[in-house]
Amino acid sequence: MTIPFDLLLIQVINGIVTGMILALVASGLTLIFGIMDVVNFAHGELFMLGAYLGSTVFLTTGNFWLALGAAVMGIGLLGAVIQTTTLRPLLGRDPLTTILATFGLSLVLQNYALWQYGPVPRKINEPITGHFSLFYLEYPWYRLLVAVLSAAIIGGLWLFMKYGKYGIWIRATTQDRVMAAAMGIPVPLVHTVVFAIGAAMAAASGVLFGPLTGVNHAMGLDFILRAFIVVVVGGMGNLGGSILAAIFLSLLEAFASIWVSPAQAVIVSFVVLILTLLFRPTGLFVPTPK
Amino acid sequence: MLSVQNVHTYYGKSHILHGVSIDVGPGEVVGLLGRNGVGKSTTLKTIMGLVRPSEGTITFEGRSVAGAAPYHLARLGIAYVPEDRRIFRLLTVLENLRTGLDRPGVPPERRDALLAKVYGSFPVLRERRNQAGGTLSGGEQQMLAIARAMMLEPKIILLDEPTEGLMPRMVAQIHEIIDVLHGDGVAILLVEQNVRLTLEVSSRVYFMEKGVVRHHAPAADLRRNDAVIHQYLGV
Amino acid sequence: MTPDRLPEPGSPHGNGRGAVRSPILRTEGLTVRFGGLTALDNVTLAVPHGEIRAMIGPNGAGKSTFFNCVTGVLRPTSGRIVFDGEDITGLPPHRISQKAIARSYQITNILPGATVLENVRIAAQSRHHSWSLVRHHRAFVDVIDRARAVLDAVGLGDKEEELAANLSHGEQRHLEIGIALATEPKLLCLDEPTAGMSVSETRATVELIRQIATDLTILIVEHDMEVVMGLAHTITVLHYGEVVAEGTPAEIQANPRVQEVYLKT
Amino acid sequence: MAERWQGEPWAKDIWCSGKTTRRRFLGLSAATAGALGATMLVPAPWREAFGQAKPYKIGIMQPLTGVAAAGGKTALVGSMMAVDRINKAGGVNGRPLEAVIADYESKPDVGRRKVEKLLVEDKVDVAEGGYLSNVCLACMPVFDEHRTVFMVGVCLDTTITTTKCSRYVFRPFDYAPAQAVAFAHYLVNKMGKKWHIAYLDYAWGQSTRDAYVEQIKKLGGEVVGGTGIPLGTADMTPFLSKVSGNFDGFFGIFFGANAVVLATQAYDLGLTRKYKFAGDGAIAESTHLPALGHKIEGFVGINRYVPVLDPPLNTPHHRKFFDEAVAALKKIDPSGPLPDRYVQSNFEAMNFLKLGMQRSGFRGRDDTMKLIEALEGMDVKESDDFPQGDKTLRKEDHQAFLREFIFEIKDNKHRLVEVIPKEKTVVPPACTFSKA
Amino acid sequence: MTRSAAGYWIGFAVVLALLVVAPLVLPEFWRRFVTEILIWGLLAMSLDLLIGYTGMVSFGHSAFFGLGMYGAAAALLTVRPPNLWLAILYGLVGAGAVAVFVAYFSTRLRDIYFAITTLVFSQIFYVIIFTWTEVTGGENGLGFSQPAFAIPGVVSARFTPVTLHWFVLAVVTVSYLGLRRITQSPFGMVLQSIRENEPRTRAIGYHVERYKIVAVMLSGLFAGLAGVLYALQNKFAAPDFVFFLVSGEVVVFNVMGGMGTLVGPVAGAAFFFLLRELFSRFFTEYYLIPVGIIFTLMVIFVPQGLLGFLRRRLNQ
Repeated sequence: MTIPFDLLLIQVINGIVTGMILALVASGLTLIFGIMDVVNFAHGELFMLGAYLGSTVFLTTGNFWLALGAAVMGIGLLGAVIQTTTLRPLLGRDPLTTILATFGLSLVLQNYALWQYGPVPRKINEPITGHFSLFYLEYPWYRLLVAVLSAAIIGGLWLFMKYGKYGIWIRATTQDRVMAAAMGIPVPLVHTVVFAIGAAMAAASGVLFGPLTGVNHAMGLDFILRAFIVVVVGGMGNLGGSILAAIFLSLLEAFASIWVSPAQAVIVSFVVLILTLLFRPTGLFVPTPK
Repeated sequence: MLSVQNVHTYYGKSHILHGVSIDVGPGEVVGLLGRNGVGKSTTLKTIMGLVRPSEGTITFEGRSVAGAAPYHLARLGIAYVPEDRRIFRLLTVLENLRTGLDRPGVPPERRDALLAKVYGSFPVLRERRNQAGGTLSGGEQQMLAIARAMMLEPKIILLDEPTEGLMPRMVAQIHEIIDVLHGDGVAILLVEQNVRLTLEVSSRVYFMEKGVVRHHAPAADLRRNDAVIHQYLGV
Repeated sequence: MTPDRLPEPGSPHGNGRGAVRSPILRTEGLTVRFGGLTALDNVTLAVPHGEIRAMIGPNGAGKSTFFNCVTGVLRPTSGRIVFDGEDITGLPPHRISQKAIARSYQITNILPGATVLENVRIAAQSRHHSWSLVRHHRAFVDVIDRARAVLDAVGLGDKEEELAANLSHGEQRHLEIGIALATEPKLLCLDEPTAGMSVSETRATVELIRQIATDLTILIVEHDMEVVMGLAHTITVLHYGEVVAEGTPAEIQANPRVQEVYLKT
Repeated sequence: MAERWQGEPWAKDIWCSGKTTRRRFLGLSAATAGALGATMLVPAPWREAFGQAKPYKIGIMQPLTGVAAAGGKTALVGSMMAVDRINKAGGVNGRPLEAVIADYESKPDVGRRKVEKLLVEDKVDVAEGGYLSNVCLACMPVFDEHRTVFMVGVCLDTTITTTKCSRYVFRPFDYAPAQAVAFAHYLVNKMGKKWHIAYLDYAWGQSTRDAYVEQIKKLGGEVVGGTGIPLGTADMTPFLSKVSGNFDGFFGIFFGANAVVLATQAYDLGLTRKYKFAGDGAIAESTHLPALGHKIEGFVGINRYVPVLDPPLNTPHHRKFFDEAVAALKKIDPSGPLPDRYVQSNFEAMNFLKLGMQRSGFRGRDDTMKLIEALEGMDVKESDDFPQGDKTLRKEDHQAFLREFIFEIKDNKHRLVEVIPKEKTVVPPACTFSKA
Repeated sequence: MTRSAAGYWIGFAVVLALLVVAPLVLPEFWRRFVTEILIWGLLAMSLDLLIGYTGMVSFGHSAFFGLGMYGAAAALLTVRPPNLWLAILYGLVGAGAVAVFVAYFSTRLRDIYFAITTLVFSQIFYVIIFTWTEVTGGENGLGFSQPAFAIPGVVSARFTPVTLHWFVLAVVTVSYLGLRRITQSPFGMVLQSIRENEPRTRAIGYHVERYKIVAVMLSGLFAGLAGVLYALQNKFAAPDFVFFLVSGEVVVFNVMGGMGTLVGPVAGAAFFFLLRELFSRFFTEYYLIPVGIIFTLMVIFVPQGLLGFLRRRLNQ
């Protein structure tokens, strides 16, 4: 079989773009898990609500960046409310209960969106509309912008986590909640803030993704399973691992789709996940700790 | 300043502390000796709010603090250096220090001064400030743990076996730092296995056995007469 | 150096039961390293049949590591463990258990949600009928009889219907020993059996261990010197993963090196 | 990875101070629940009393929650418009219609249960609705069992009136084979000979693809490639990037949110500018146009209904329907979408039932056979009841044939290109009813 | 027999009697509703063997349930005339084969990793079934006719809703008694010991992995049986039942009803079904919002599940 080099290159770009958005969703998820042991089943709904909020702001102002900012703030706030009302009472309980509680929340949020926004899919226009030619395709600049923006947001998070005062608090809490508290870090507040950040990142990816797919009430569902897979393959709670895993899995699926049918391409990523779990249960991209 | 009265603590069903009473005055260094597993570490954890006492009172500067959240106690001026050090392994040395330094209400000059002071006491930490905590040697980790506690500018430090597993040279350094802290007027509640060190730095010593304080004496007396020590610690 | 030419360190003192017996447990050059840290350094020892052997040493001396190697939780970096003439190095815990080595844990490690009888019964059952799916477990009278016998032996005969979680700490520690005993071991490894006990509970436990030792070999790690001195036939002192002394309680008490290790003076 | 701190027994007690108190929490939730409840209990406008006459109970099943909720809600608008209109006009045989609505959460097992509830508990006289083909298929045996007529409002799968047809089930709108027959000549003769088909890779997409492949070939065209895309693929670009080569037109078989994704991303990759873009009309459903914007410009599709008021749809019947539908849709979606084929087919399905009930003198479920006989072969004319146009409900397979509209999207609006009369859409029946 | 045991059997007999009489007195819809709850209850009960007794949370039970369903479909579509017992056999073989496969890999992992592995396996089966239209009917699933209840030479009768209910009730009751006995057998004791304390169980000489594999297989078989019953009642099989959200619902039944009680999950299923059914009658479109709120509140305030909650109340 000849290797279609043009297609190969296109799929590299596709894999990276899809991977970066996925990484943005997954990094919120993994941040929340890493710090609170909360498997947030409602993450897809926060993604969806972010897109809706973005589309509403976009509709009234016509400004993409304003929409992005409003969605991030609004959903971040919602995240803080959800954390304090629903998840804080569950702290220290089996992670299973957090899955179930957030499952209940996802029911509420999804149906709320349907009720509030109605059945017609919404739109957010991309801020740049041009394209460049890539072999036989015209490739939209916006897709690259999405990748860059996702990278920038993740990078911003990384910088915040690396150098920011609260970033250090968060990382300290991730590693050792008890010692962090003993060092005077207000751990409950850190939890709320982290959940808010995770929710805000979901919202940001929702807005960024909006122009690519339109906005509808079920868009979270398509994303959430893939995001979970990414989080597991990357190592639960491992931010860097999630990013690498998101790109890795997206590239894998993009390449697989060259040779096998799309459905089989999906199975490929499932199989990778199972192999990862069996042989590197802490994730593909971290050394197994002693 | 710190007063623990008749504290009982359980881990689940097992009764660990059977009524412990300890007092530490301002700026005083107090030793807590006893064999493994008699409840010394639990006493410190109970004071720090990491375990909730089922009975008894703990007051700090006249304020009742039994059952308060640990981060609250830390802000009040109690610092804790746990037995296994529990430094943040993936954070760099500087970041470890910043967990205690980045409190609200610490002006930049004060921060710099605090850092400079710690770096002065532990030059090795300055050298390694950008290295991950987990890569430090045991002794360096111990220094980091103490330095990190100092960042809180505490009024009292709870030190849990700081010399455990350290080389003699390091032990000497710990000794020095305790003296420095003492000189600064910081009170210390020291849990140790190293009897000699404890006697040298402490003004008073408590002996624990099976979850209760069995004996209590000025360190000076014990230095003269080691019968008590052999009774509670020897083979 | 071939294993059989190794000198057997220490001399088995029988506490009045004197005769020299063949070792039931032997380790040869047992070494465990975690990264750069050597937790056990070339530990060679032999425990004769029927002995109560205590291992002491300050924190971090390697006692628990030694225990974990013998009971299969850890695989040694090098060296061999021979039990009853058979090389058991690196076998998984359930295989070790089936070779008749049982252990109790430093932190109470029972089935908290089950009754006392059930805790012991499940251990007794591990030797018989454990794959039976169809009959009620109460139908296996032999297992229950064995469990009751063990409970009587550890003094919990009247508490069999209590939930294990509701026992006092001392009773839980006895149950812990009972679970180990119920697996019909030849070697019983006790990890700090009196940890966290009051003085009277400690005494009762010492008495219990002395009783069950009549037809068992016992390896015990303990900090309470009263317990160790009162129970052990032979004491091995570990420090930084190495054996620094071995001998009778009296010999150990007189050993200046041991005093040094203990008081760090 | 977070340290496994829960393992430490003393960690359990630490976190008491930050807890939300139970009372505060309950207060908050009660307030939220109250607010939600109040808005939801507002009585629906159509549940009004209607004299003393015993109403006909019409069971309506739609997916109002879950993945297909968007479509289900517009479909419901069509049904309820018809019910309201019928009731305002004095009902059927002097009796009002009472709609009993069941939401099946987009799941077949729930659908099955809800249909049983409609038939057994609510004792509805007839049923209408559908939307998801798999749910329609799962429920068809229940209608057989309870001998009740089910007028499908939306269910696309071909087999409903072919291999799995039922005496009790009617489909008063088109299906893929008819659309393919109607559309193929335009595709091949006016757009291009060589086609690449992208389709949703599951039963409906596959069978529709087969229908088009067959018709295009029959007319001398050629299908040079196919790209199946799994249902619910959030980002189709990796699959669409493979679409290349020498062909004239790119044909899409998608519906709902998937269609929006396809059209957006095919445009983004330049496919719909490089190739002619055609497909199932569901891609450019009027409810999708706001979300698609300029990206759907130039799309050529076929549909049984397009919301235009140009000839031949410039009839007073259609204008009336159009205005009413716009008003009704505004109520469920503030963005005010134009009616789509789901509104239309459910509206007409209900009117077919009305007509059947009138003609057969239907009094209740005991008269089901009479109703079936009245509906079989029923010919209806363009009217207020059937604003879409004339249609025939074929006796042999209960499949309707109606005129089809080939349209193009221009300035984000439908523009009629060609109208295919219903006679030109007919495909032979392929159904044998089991003995009822 | 102790007093509590007598009480148990009296309670059991009363509930059983009520369920036997139910189809005769209930209106038709509720009759079928009860039958369906029993089937979902069996599925939930099968999962309880893992969640409640072994401490393993499986999110892959939809695969076993679905394969049982498709197994039955295979028998009912290929063999003429459709044979009830063959349907059960095929269903069990289908679910069992999948269970062995899944168990072999997933039991090497613990906690959330086990849960995710089982979830991913069920998604693999879902994708295969969903896209392999020629064999499985794809999204539309498979429809088939109900076999008659026939014991050669003894009886042969078509199922009516009432007799089907009794048949389902019989199968579920026997399964319940079987599962109950399994949980009380020495083997079941080992499972509970694993749940309580896995390392300790290993240390007293049990090959824990092997027990887990058998537990997953048994659980899968009962889940498959539930799938067969569902196919019998509803005469269709659909890929939706293999989708992971179904597994999620079954976990929900367990948690809501009370894990480790076998009866609890059935109560959980009944509660959840009733809750949805009743709310859907009041709020036609948005009933999932109050359902979601009630559900979340229950997770927070009734962590021990309905049965645990009732038990605590009764003990007070």
